[in-house]
Formats: sequence, C-alpha cells, structure tokens
Amino acid sequence: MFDSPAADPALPNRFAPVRAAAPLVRFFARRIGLSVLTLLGLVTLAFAMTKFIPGDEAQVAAGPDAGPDQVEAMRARLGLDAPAIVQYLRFIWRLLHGDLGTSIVTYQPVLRDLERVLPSTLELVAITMVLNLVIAIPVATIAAAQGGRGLDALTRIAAAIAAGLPVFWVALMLQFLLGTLARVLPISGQRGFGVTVPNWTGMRTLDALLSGNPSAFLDASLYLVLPAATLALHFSSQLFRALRASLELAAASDFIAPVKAKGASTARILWRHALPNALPPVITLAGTQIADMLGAAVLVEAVFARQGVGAYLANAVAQKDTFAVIGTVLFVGAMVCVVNLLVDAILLATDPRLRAAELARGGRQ
Amino acid sequence: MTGLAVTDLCKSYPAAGGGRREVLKGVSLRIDKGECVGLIGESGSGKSTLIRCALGLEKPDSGRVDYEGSFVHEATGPDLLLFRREVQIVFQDPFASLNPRMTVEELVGEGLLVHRIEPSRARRRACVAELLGRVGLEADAMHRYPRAFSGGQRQRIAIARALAVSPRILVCDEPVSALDVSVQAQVINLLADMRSALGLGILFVAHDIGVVRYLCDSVLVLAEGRVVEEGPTETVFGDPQHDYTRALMAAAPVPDPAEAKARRALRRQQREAARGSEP
Amino acid sequence: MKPLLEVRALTIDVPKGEGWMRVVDGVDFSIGAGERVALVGESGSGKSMTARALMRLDDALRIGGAIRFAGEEVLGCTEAEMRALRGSGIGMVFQDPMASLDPFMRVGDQVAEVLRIRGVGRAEAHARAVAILAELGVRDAASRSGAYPHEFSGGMRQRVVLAMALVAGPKLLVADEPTTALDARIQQQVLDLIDDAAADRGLGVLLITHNLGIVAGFADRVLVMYSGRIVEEGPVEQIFAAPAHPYTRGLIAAVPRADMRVDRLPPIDGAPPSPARRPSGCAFHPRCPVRLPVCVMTAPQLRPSGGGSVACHLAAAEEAMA
Amino acid sequence: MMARPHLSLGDATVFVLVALILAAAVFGNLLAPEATFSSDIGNAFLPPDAQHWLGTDSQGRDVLWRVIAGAAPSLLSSMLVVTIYSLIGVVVATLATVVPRWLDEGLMRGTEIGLALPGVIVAMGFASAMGPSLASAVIAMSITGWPITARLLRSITRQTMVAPYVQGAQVMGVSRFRLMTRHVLPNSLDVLIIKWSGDVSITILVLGGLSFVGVGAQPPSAEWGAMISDARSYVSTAWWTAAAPGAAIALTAVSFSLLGDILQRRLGGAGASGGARS
Repeated sequence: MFDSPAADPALPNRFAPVRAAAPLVRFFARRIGLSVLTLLGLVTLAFAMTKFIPGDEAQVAAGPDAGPDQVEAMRARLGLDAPAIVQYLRFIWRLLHGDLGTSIVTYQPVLRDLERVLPSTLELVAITMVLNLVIAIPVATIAAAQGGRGLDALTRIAAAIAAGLPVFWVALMLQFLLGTLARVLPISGQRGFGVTVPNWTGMRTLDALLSGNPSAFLDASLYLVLPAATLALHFSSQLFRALRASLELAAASDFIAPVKAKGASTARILWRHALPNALPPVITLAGTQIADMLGAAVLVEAVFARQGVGAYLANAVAQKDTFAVIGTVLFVGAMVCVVNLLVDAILLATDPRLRAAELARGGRQ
Repeated sequence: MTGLAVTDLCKSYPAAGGGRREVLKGVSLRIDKGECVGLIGESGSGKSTLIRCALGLEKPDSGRVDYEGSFVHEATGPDLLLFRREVQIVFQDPFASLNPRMTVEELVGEGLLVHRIEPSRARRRACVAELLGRVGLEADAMHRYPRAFSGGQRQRIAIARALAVSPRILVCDEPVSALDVSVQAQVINLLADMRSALGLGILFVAHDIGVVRYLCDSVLVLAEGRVVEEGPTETVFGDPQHDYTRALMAAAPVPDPAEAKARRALRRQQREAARGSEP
Repeated sequence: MKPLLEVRALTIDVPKGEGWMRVVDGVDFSIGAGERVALVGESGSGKSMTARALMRLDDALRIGGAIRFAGEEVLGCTEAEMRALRGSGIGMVFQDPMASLDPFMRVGDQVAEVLRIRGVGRAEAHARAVAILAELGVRDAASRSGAYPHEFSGGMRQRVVLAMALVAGPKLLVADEPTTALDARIQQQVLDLIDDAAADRGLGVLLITHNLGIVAGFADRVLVMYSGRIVEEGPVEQIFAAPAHPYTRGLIAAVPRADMRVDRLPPIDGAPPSPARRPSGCAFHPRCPVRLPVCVMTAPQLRPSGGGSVACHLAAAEEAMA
Repeated sequence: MMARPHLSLGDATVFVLVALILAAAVFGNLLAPEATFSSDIGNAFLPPDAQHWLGTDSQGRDVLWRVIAGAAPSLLSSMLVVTIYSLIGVVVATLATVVPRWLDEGLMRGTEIGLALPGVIVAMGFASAMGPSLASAVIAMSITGWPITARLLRSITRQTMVAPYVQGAQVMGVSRFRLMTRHVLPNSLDVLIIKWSGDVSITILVLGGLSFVGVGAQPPSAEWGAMISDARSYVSTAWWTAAAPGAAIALTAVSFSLLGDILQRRLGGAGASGGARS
C-alpha cells in the first residue's frame, strides 16, 4: 500500500563487476560473523550445561573411588576453583585451540575421537543427501505434471506415510526383513570379515575406490544400503512434500499463464519455469535436513552398529561422558553453521532476486 | 490556528547501493476544517510517505506536523489523544483496511470504545446503527464480518468507522481507485456529502485528476518529493503552469473519441519525428 | 471476407463445489484483420475469462460455443495444435507486467523462448528477441536482454511482455488490462506502444479493460460486458456519443473528467453482481434507473441498433415505436 | 464469499483416526487390564492369536493393550512439548513485535542459535545433563523447539503490522495491548495452529527416537519408543513386539501430519481472503 523504499527503481549496475564484488564480500563477511555469534551462543549454552549437571565435576573426573584430597587436587588441576567467568574464558580459549576436552571413556581427546568416527557418518550423510535429491526432485516434478491425478495422488499419500514412519523403527524392520529373513544384505557393522582397505579418507567406499579395490568397494557399499535407504526414505519423502507444495505455489503464480500463452508445453512450464522458482525454499530445507540427518544418524548407527558420530554420542550419553557429549554437540553445531553458509551461497548463486536484494543491502551498511 | 499543517517535511530512506534516497524534499501543506485539499501524485512521488508522516506513523527527518497548535511527533497525553481522535484515515484497498476478524459493529464501534466516547455497549450499538445509516448501509450489517460485503460497501464501512469518533480531518488515500467504476461515484459523492454535512476537512490523495477536480477546492501536485504546483483546483487544472502538471493532464484519458484520436495522431507524429531524427 | 476471430454463443463455466458456475453466458463477437476492439466490463463481468478462453489457458474451465480463429475451430484443436496457435496465431499481454515475467529467467531468454519452442536456433532466436526489444524501445537491448525482470521498471517490463507476445508474429493481440497497475503517463506510453506495434504489423487487437476512458482514443469498436453477457456493442464514436444501454450511459456519466468541471456525478446504485448471484432477467435490472416490468422476467437479446447492437428491452421498445 | 470445502472421505478418515488416537491417549490407561503392567513370564512371546491380537512381549504382557496404554506417554507428552514451545514462541514473537527495533533484532539473532542444531542432538545433551527420563526429554524438547515457531510468527506479525487495518487502528489511537490482542495476533495465529499439528507429528517421532536410544522414557513404561527399545533384542524371534509400537507411532505421526494438511487447506484459505497477507 505504501511506497516501499526497497522497491527502488534505481538498480545496481550489473555490468560493473568490480563494484559488484564488494557487496558479495560484505555479504559473506556478515554471514560468517553471524555464524561466529551463533557458535558463541552455543558455546555459552554448552558451558552453562556443564554447570547444570547434578554432582561435582571434580568428583566425576577424579573417579568414584577418589578421596577428598584427590578430588580437591583434581579441582585445582581442572581449574574448577576459579571464578565462573574465568572458567568460561578458559573454556573458550581451549576451544579455540581445538581442545574439546578428554573423554572419560576412551581417555582420548574428544576431537581425536571425533576425527575417527566422523568419516563414516559423513559418508552416510553424503550418500543419503544424494539419494534424497535424486529421488525427491524428479518425482515431485513428474507428479506435479499429473495435477492431482494418478501418480500425483499416489506419491502424495505414499510420501505422507513415509514421512511419518519412525526412522529407528524402519531401520529395525528393514534389518529384520531384508537382513534376517531374506538374508540379502548385511545388517550390522560396516565391513565384511577380512575385507581391508587403507585408511586414507576414513570413508570406506571412497578408500576402496582410491585403492582400486572393487570387491572392497562393493562390500562397503552393501553395508551402506540399509542405513542410507532408511534415512533417504524419511528425508526424501519430507523433501518431496515440500517441493510438491512449493511447485504448486509456483504453478499458481501469475507468470505461468504468460508462459503457456507463448505455446510452451506442460513439461517445459514445469521444468524450465515452475521448478527453478520452486527450488529456493527446498534448498533451504535440504540444508536444515543435513542437521537432522546428523541427528537421525544417532538412531540409525545405533541400529546398524556403525561406528559414527551418532553412535559415539549415544554411547557418551549412556556413559555420562560429559566432555564427549558437549564436544560432539559443539562440533555438530559448527558443521551445521558451515552447511548454512553453503546453502546461503547456493541460494545467492541461483536466485537473481536475492542477489539483487543482497547487493542493494550490502551498500547500505 | 486550526487544522492540520505540514511544514517543510523532509524524509529519506537508505538507498540501494549506498547513500540515502530523499523521498520528501521539503513539503508543506495545510488543511483546515471544512476544506477539501487534493494531493495529486504518481507512484514514487512520495505521497504515501507524506501521509505516514502527517499521521504520525513515521518520524520525518526534519520539518514539522502541527495539529491545533501542537507538534504531532512530540505530542503526548491529551494532545496526542485529541490528534488520534480528530484526524482519521480511509485507505485505498477496502479488502485490506478492515480487520477480517472483527464484526462491523466492533469495527465501527472501536473508536467509540477506545476514546471512551460511548462506554456502554447498548448505546454504542445504537451509535453504530446510526452511522451505518448515514453511509447508506442497513443497520443489520453490523452483525456480519467484512468478507460479506462488496468493495464499495466495505469502503462505506471504513468511512463509518472513521466518522464514529467525530473527526475534523479525514485523510483519504486513493479511496476509490480500487473500486469498480460504477461504484466510484457513490463513494465520491458520499465523501462530498459528509464534508458539507459535518464540516470535515479532507485531504484527498489520488493519482486521478478527474476525481480531484470534481471533489477538491484546492490542489497540490507532488512530484519526486516536491510540491511543483499548488492553488485553487480550477486555476491549476484550467491553466497548468508546471510542465509536470501539463504532462499529467495530457496523459489523463479523454472520454471523447474524436478528441482522443486527434491527440493520439499528434503523439504518433511526434514519435515518428523523433524516430526519424535519431539516426 | 471472413473475420480474423469469430466468437459464437461462447459460454464459460468454472468449477464450483460439486457443480459448475456460469461466468460467461452466450457471448458473440468478431474481430476483423487489423481491427481494434475493446471489451469493457467491471469485476465479475467475465471479460478476462473471455480473453483467456480464446487461447484456452485454463484447463479447469468448461467452454462451450464456438471460437473460430483464421477459419480454424479453436475449441476442436488438440493440445499440440493449441500450442502452435498460442504465440504465433494469437499473442497475449497480461495485466501485471511484473507478475507476467518469470523472475528466474533473463528477459532476453524469455522473449527468445517463444521462438525456441518453435524450433528456431539459439543464436537466431536471441538475435530476433534483441531486435524486437530494441524496436519496442528498450535501450541497449543487446546488453539489457541479459538482465532479470526485477532490474526493469514497470514500463520497461510491459515492453518485454509485449515483445514476448509479438515476437512469433501473431495476427491477433489480446491485451488483458495491460495498463491497470500503471500510472497515467506510463499507461499512455504502453497504449501508444501497442498502437504503433499493431499499426506496423496490421494486427487485430482485443483490448480488455475496465476503464472506458482509455478506450476512446484506441478502439474502433467497443463491446460492453455486464455479468457474463455483452449488453452493448458498436463503433467507438457511437458508444460515447449515443450510448443506448442504460449501463453504458451510467458508466460514461459516472466518471469524473480531467478536462472539465462537473457539478454532480450521477452514480449508478448498487454494485456489479458476482456470477454466483446473477439477478433474474436482465442482470442489470436491480441497478437500472429505467427498468421495465419485463426486465425482471426475461433477459433481453442483443439486437441491432444504429450502427451497433444493444441488449435492452427499453431500447428495443423505443426502436419499435420509432 | 469463500465456499467451505466439503468434508471429503479422506478428511473424514483423518478426523476419525485422530479422534480414536486421542481417545486411546486419554482413556487407554483406565481401560487397560491390570496385566498390561505386570509381568507373566510364562506367557512371554506368544505370537498374535485370537486372545492376544498382537501377541505378547518379553514379559508376557499383551502388546495391543500396551500400545493403547502407550498412547498417553507418547502422544500427550508430544502435544505438551509442542504446546509449551508454541506458547514460548508466541510470547517471544509478540515481545519482538512491540519492543524497540534493536531488541527485536537481538531476540531474533538469539533464535538463530536454536536453528543451528538438530533437535535430537541438543535434546540428548540436555537429557544426559538432567538424567534420562521422559520428563527430561520433554523439558529438553520444550526449551529447544521454540525458536522456529518464534521466527515464523515474527515474520508473520511483521507483515500483519503493515496491513492497512493495523495502521488504521494505530491512527485511531488504540493501545499497544489492544493492537496486539485484537488486530495483530488474531490475524497471525492461523499458521501456528496448522504448524502445531505438523509439529506434533514430528515431535512424536523424535520423542520416540530419544526413548529408543535410552534418553527418554525408561523401560517399564509403555511409551512406544521405549517399547521398541525393549523389543529390539527380540526382533528376529518376536517381530510383533517391535512392529506394533512402531506402527502406532507411524499411524499417529501420519494422522497428525495429514490433519495439519487439512487445516492448512481450510484455514489457509480463510486467512488469505481476509487480506491479512496483502
């Protein structure tokens, strides 16, 4: 209703790349700054959590059999006798040096533990994400062409049901049906007996490929099928539902009739016009899905006995391994921040309106 | 001194690509009780910003808005209450200007309630019925929600809502441009009638010269944040002095085929001349 | 000679709940080659539905009657034949120029797409797109064609939209409220642009609008639509000088003029009816100042009157008397 | 103006399902026979038959009755979680709408922290800090769930605040309190009702997952996640003990997510015609 100052007809000159680069730098500087702030908030939360835990940290660290003297010695050693603010600053200082504390279960630095278990989880999440996109995008677009009939109605119902299946239960049932009953797939662990590959990246499929060992690759892949399928079923049905709704909105936009009036076919309208317009919110969702996949990995790794971040966390929780829990939470938080930055970059590269808005906004600050 | 006076108003917003964009560059205007002032401006002229500043919804960078001798943007307590009661607005889009979750009775009676003019519910209802009658609606309309009404009827409800608190100044922001052509005249006439019956001062903001010429005593032409021409309506439109006013007059549709076609042919000649001289 | 477009007994129903709702109820008109026809009506008159039906843009509608374009029966076309017709037989310009463009595609590509669909090579399609953008007054068309719609102003976007409608060389241009969202000066520019383009190409034009004012200088012939029917039709001079239908008369009188002072506007009472609640008989009768008893009962037929035709019992009676 | 969509067969099915599940959650514990909660090792692992439609579990308890009794801890706690964090979200978003701009910005920055983490992982952290129990899982999810709701509602109130009818109310001089309670919130909350239903669907999955890995409800409880956790070791011999509670979670999650879709169709249309999102 009112003149909005943002709808300014004076537009940035897109033929001036030198000027255009500066706002981009500013954009990412701002986003990285925000991520740092977010992480700082998270660290504060994590620090507060260590203070909330019932019981005495020094007692826990010194072990249940330690006498009062030993506990006091441990308290001094851990710096727990200092004021809270000093402890907080030390906590941050240690984090900046990559010190996430030491696990009371493995007696290893938490960071080293995470380095060990991370590749397996990354491998699982990466494959799940590929399956996720490869399934959801084409199926949603093809279904949209049917406009509520046939395949569209069918996939909608199927996706609604699939999105409501609990991941850990699907894992358990698949394990039972395909592994135990049908015996077609390995049901637990991540490698067959006696199959070895060099540990270069830690991702077994990749290591097998790099070392030119096809049978080891097949072996590692087979172990991935059930966990990845379980996760992909859940996440791709979620992504499908979002994209299908987004496509419906895009297909109802006013610019669709003009495209049709050009003589474009339904397929062209969908793939060339509706889909690009429908994707941005779905890309954002796919980004948040990565965080959720890491969460779901806790469940899936538990069922399929994979040594990953999720299993490590579940184990740490069960063993009351405080530093391992906090370290893992922080680590996952940092990963999610990086993923969010990536998603921002992808959106900026694909959405011309967002690009214009960000260029304009960069100049304002 | 009476009425609403805007003096030397300036307002800017952060602009794309750095710096600030000046939307208002020193605008002054004044509406007295019983007077109808037209404000002509195209989109981007700054008229919406002007309205927001004049109504105290937004703070100007410099300049002042006075009502009954007090400075609107610093007014508090009784002065602010007086301003909030005596200066009302009717918006352009009748489908967005009425809260969809309130009945017509609540909508029209809200001013009576918040200004404690009529705290009793029964008496308020009687007032609402009378107001509805005055704008040409049946009293039983009060039990329904805005979605049950057409655009023209909604605009009548909006006018009744504004009139409920007995304002002295009514700001009308393009009140008929979203209505069907055959309904516009009804609402314009209603505003004219209310003005003579109640002695209302009206600031009528529009992009349509015809409506302003019909309704207003005097007019200001706003272009790029400045008043480029002002004066009695017939003087300004009868003999426009500024090029911009002339251009607006020339662009207004003429409902006379012979005249309109002659103008079109002339423009076409001019374009061809321009096209011929270009290369 | 056969007219370019011939519409006979056109009916349009939109799905409503379990059944259908009639929004266009028996419309007849034709447009000759190079002729400018304006279709004027208010909300709920069915004017935009009529325009969209010509190209069968909405699958959900039920369209009856006959639409013949260049001798071909549009309603009998297969979907492939329709695709060929859209763009190269009939070009269309839509109401809101911002909303008519895909925000994710460069404007040059959007214009060129019309040709690419028809198998024109990438380079040639692009060259022709740039050429028509330049012709329609887009400065630096070659470089501007790489920009996205949001980088264009309202008037420039309307030029792009027009380029899309014209680039495949249609014989008829349908413009659905092309100036509604625009200021008077831009509105005039856009109309002049359509005027020039149509004159240069000898195009027939169907201009859909609610604004009778802009019609006077543009159209050869005017169709006035009310609640799903054409109530009056005639040469533009006659419509303005001697409107025969009380609705047309009311419309012309109710618009305040910019070029002269009017003392009191005579308003039309009531509001245009929604298709769901169309009055019996002549749909205008509840608002008509000269209503006859018969108007409530039966709908008047469109009858020749002067140089045009009118659907009004009173006009028919007066004609019979004279 | 707007025609209300007819009650289709599909919609009716969803309503009936939701009603049945809610009934199980409210009355299940009262109706269940005593034996549902006590062990009878002699009858352990009976496969489904006429007497035990879904068989018996490791303690010889009837699986069907346990699934019905489990509706209360599973569904009601999920509904509680979503209700608590929705209320927190409403309060935060409402505050952000009325406070000065810098504080609004600050609050919204704060919510970004909450977005940076998967709910399961944070909840695991919290639950481990507070000791594993259904209550800690519920508390953990309640205090981690609100940021998304707050941000969604804030973005809607931001649009509603500039709607002409809200500005008209400001010109009329209505108080801030009345502005929020009569004009802004009533026209902003539709989305939250739709979201509430969808969120219950997601929360029941997450809560089940937490119980499954042992940080939520603990074994004797008939909470569905805990039942599956308990049944996990016997899947290959007594698959029904794991299949039944999982199917119950799925049925509930799907029903509530479809309920959300239906509400979206019905309320979404009404809100739009009201012109709140102009």
